[in-house]
Amino acid sequence: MKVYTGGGDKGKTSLFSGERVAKHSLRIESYGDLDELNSLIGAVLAVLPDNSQLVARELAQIQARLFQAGAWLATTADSSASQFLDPMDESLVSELEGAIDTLSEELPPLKVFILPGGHQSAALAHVARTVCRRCERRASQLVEELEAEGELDAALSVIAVYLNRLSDYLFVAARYLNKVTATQEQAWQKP
Amino acid sequence: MKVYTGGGDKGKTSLFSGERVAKHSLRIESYGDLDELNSLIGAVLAVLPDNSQLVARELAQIQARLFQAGAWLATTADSSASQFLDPMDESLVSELEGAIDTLSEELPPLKVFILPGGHQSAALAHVARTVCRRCERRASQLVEELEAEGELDAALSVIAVYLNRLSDYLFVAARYLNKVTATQEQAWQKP
Amino acid sequence: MKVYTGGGDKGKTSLFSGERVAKHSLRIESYGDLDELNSLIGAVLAVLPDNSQLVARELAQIQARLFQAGAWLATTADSSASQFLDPMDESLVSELEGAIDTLSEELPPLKVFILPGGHQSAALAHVARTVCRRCERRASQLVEELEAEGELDAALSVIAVYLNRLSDYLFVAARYLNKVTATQEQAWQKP
Amino acid sequence: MAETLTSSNGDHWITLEERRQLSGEVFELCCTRPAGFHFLAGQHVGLRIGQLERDYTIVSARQEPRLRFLVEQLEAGLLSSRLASLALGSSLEMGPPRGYLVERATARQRVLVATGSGIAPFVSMLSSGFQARYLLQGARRPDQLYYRRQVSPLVDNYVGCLTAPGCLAKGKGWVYPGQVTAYIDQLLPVEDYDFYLCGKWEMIRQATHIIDRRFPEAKVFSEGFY
Ligand code: B12
Ligand code: B12
Ligand code: B12
Ligand SMILES: C[C@H]1O[C@@H](n2cnc3c(N)ncnc32)[C@H](O)[C@@H]1O
Ligand SMILES: C[C@H]1O[C@@H](n2cnc3c(N)ncnc32)[C@H](O)[C@@H]1O
Ligand SMILES: C[C@H]1O[C@@H](n2cnc3c(N)ncnc32)[C@H](O)[C@@H]1O
Ligand SMILES: [Mg+2]
Ligand SMILES: [Mg+2]
Ligand SMILES: [Mg+2]
Repeated sequence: MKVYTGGGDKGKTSLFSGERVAKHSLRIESYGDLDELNSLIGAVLAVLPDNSQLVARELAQIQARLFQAGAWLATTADSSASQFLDPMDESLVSELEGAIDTLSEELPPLKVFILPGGHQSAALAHVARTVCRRCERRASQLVEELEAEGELDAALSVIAVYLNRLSDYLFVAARYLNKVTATQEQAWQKP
Repeated sequence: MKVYTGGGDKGKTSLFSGERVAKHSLRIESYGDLDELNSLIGAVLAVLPDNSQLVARELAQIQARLFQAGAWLATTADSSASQFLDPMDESLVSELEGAIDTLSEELPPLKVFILPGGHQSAALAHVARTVCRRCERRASQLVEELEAEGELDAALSVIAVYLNRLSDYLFVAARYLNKVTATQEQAWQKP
Repeated sequence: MKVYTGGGDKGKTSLFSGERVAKHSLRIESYGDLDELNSLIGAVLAVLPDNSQLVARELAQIQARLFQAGAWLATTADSSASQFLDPMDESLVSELEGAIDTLSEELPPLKVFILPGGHQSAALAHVARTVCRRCERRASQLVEELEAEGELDAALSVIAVYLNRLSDYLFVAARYLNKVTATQEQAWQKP
Repeated sequence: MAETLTSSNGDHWITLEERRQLSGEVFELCCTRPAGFHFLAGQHVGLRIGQLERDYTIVSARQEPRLRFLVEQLEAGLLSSRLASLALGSSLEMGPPRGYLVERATARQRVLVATGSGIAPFVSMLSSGFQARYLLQGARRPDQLYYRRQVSPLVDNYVGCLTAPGCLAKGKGWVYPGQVTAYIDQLLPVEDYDFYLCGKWEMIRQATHIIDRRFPEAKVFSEGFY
């Protein structure tokens, strides 16, 4: 079973809705970065401590949601392809907010910046957090561009909000992973 | 012997062919990202399981190829500097296709997306895969820009194809690393 | 106390100096990437070998400096907010140069490229190095843009130089980490 | 939609009722259609005997009472050789319908391109009422243009692209001596199209690159195999 098809060797590729677009077009950038984020979450999962099954389940669920989001990013508004996709609605955002609230309850309140790092899983969660914020920047740019052209699908606005919340989830998860591994968190000290 | 020269402190830097260009010019972006990919492959190598010497050798070979590609990206078309460079021809692409085919034979066929992750080496191979695809997007943009200006060196088109194939190699390598470490691969399940 | 405020759900966010800007604006890109670099340094720290306390201290210091830099990037020139910020001056650059020189003395001189990798901490230091260079490219672009508009704060030029030197520090640190872990460094061999 | 077509449409047992040889290496299986089984024209299902499983495209129309599948007997194909000899009346396990090479709403004309057993989804689509401007069917010899008689009247323009030497069949206006890709490159008039491609990935790769050059605004839907 081969994985390479060669169809993209000349710099264009296909959306799920069929259009041929440049590989460096904004949609492809957007879901390409989402794929990077998804892979980084996989890297967090690979080094997760045993006593964090809750986070393990949540991260796996988030990976599935990112594929759902990726499929929407690969589909132009009003395309008949969207009938095949699972809806992206605000409930996905509340799902994340619930998870943030639950983890936050375990953590001391924070009024300063913390140096990203600590346990390896926490350190990688911080990397994932910042890549998530990069995804959010691309999504925000795509939303702006599509809105200007009157081609914005509502699913994409939800994705942007989801990514905003996801970066907060990853921040809280990083702190939580340090807590359950008894790793001291370091506040940013000015010089 | 100092590694810092200060020559780039004002935002410009040199190509191998001598031109001074902005650090945020597209060529520099392209080989800067390639350097990131190369480093991520180093990170995969650092956590590779013992029973994957074949992949170890292939990744080291790929690292060398990426330097070869980087040198071409640092050289403008028709520059006399290109005489110092090793040719970038289609045989490099076939080299990779052979490697993909060999690894694929060990793997069950796939008809769905898989959640990136698993063994730490596989998880990082997925991260490398997505950074490789980012490199491909930059290369595709550079090729388009240079083509429009009639300044495209054939080596660059080969690099774009090489990167397309490399991301497929890294996908297959990730699956293979999970297999040899007896790590279960997870298919994407829709909600 | 919730970490999510929702204030950025519609694609705009606030600078420290108060302006509301698009999330994909160049300033936000710049400190977003800096945050990614900071997190990657956290990942290096998480896997640092025991016998490299010097590097551990330096990296923690660098993390603090990156927050200092981030605050400046979040502040427009001549804004009254800058009075709250610690100055960014050339002494930060010399601080790094000193660190580079000290580590370099422990290392054999180099006249070739080395394959990024080796010990896990060295491999991640290389990844951090390349992300640092990405930050430098964004900073260089921001400096150019602000200069053209006559809105360049001197702190930002120092940040660009700091990042240039930081990538050299991370290169030397990667080599050093391989040395103290007795990991052989591999020179790039042409095909 | 995604729901009704896959997850809630789980595994079924079907019975082999008839086998029809279409050429030396290709045959059609006719099976019972389970009550309540829905699919979109162009989709495929996994057929299983014991541990062996492979995907086969449904060639029957959506409204047909039986399910028909196109099977190419591959030299190394364990399942296809089992299917070639399976006794009539035997049961087979069938998975849910999958795949997106199906009708997509459009204002544009459609061009369908198939090589070899890649004709299967288009047989189902055309006989289910799908409208298309062109069907380019590629094969080496005329006897490998499976379902040609059934589908050629269902499209505006049918072209059989034959690659074996000496296939310049006299007087047959629908024959083009050459590959489907050459036809797209040289003869297909420039208009607004959506392309549906099915066949080996190598054909899809070449066709896609030609489409990118000649029809840069076109949408391309493809389903490939090796
Ligand atoms: C968008 C997209 C992506 C996105 C994200 C998808 C998402 N939902 O987030 C990203 C960038 C992550 C991606 C990555 C990859 N993709 Co992709 N992707 C697509 C695309 C354009 C649409 C898929 C989709 O979202 N469908 C919507 C959902 C709802 O459909 P679905 O029911 O899950 O069904 C899909 C899967 O079953 C998948 N699928 C079917 N067969 C195979 C085989 C393989 C090997 C894989 C990985 C997937 C796959 O395709 C179905 C239909 O779209 C298709 C091409 C197309 N135009 O359809 C290629 C496509 C499926 N991808 C492909 C490949 C090769 C990959 C990568 C291996 C590339 C790489 N080297 O990194 C990875 C695999 C990632 C993984 N973790 O498994 C190939 C598969 C080729 C093959 N052998 O069949 C396709 C067909 C493109 C092509 N022509 O080359 N992809
Ligand atoms: C393109 C380029 C890169 C590219 C990629 C190169 C590639 N092939 O993929 C990337 C972005 C990866 C890169 C990275 C670095 N580079 Co560089 N790079 C260059 C450049 C522009 C051309 C090199 C090249 O490709 N030559 C073509 C090949 C075929 O030549 P070669 O036979 O292999 O010979 C080269 C090497 O031997 C190398 N070299 C010679 N002495 C030294 C010393 C050191 C310390 C290093 C690392 C390399 C090196 O330069 C030779 C001639 O170009 C040169 C400057 C120039 N204009 O020549 C700088 C240059 C070689 N790089 C330099 C530096 C410092 C680095 C980095 C350490 C920067 C950093 N902090 O990350 C890293 C090291 C990476 C590594 N893994 O070793 C310095 C070396 C300074 C010195 N002390 O001699 C140079 C001279 C630029 C400068 N003036 O500052 N680089
Ligand atoms: C620039 C900025 C960043 C930059 C970098 C800052 C730097 N110096 O490098 C980056 C991108 C790294 C960043 C990241 C984050 N930030 Co921020 N950031 C800001 C911003 C715009 C200015 C902060 C600053 O640099 N102040 C200058 C320095 C000198 O001030 P300071 O004396 O250190 O005091 C600051 C800290 O104490 C901090 N702070 C106060 N309370 C809290 C609470 C929390 C939870 C955190 C993390 C920080 C924090 O804000 C103070 C005043 O600015 C403020 C909003 C604003 N307009 O002020 C948000 C802000 C502080 N950030 C916020 C958040 C949520 C985060 C992240 C958690 C987001 C995420 N999911 O990744 C991370 C945390 C990173 C970490 N390691 O701790 C929130 C805090 C909300 C709250 N509950 O109070 C704010 C208020 C924005 C907002 N309205 O949502 N941020
Ligand atoms: C915490 C601070 O980070 C900035 N901010 C908000 N969203 C992003 C993003 N996607 N990427 C980088 N920075 C961001 C804002 O300035 C916010 O106040
Ligand atoms: C698997 C899918 O990923 C998309 N695709 C193809 N090349 C790239 C790239 N370099 N980066 C991100 N996405 C890409 C296409 O849509 C393809 O079909
Ligand atoms: C070592 C070589 O890397 C290139 N170079 C200099 N600065 C950067 C950067 N920030 N990112 C990527 N490449 C860079 C120049 O060509 C230099 O000579
Ligand atoms: Mg936010
Ligand atoms: Mg590809
Ligand atoms: Mg430099």
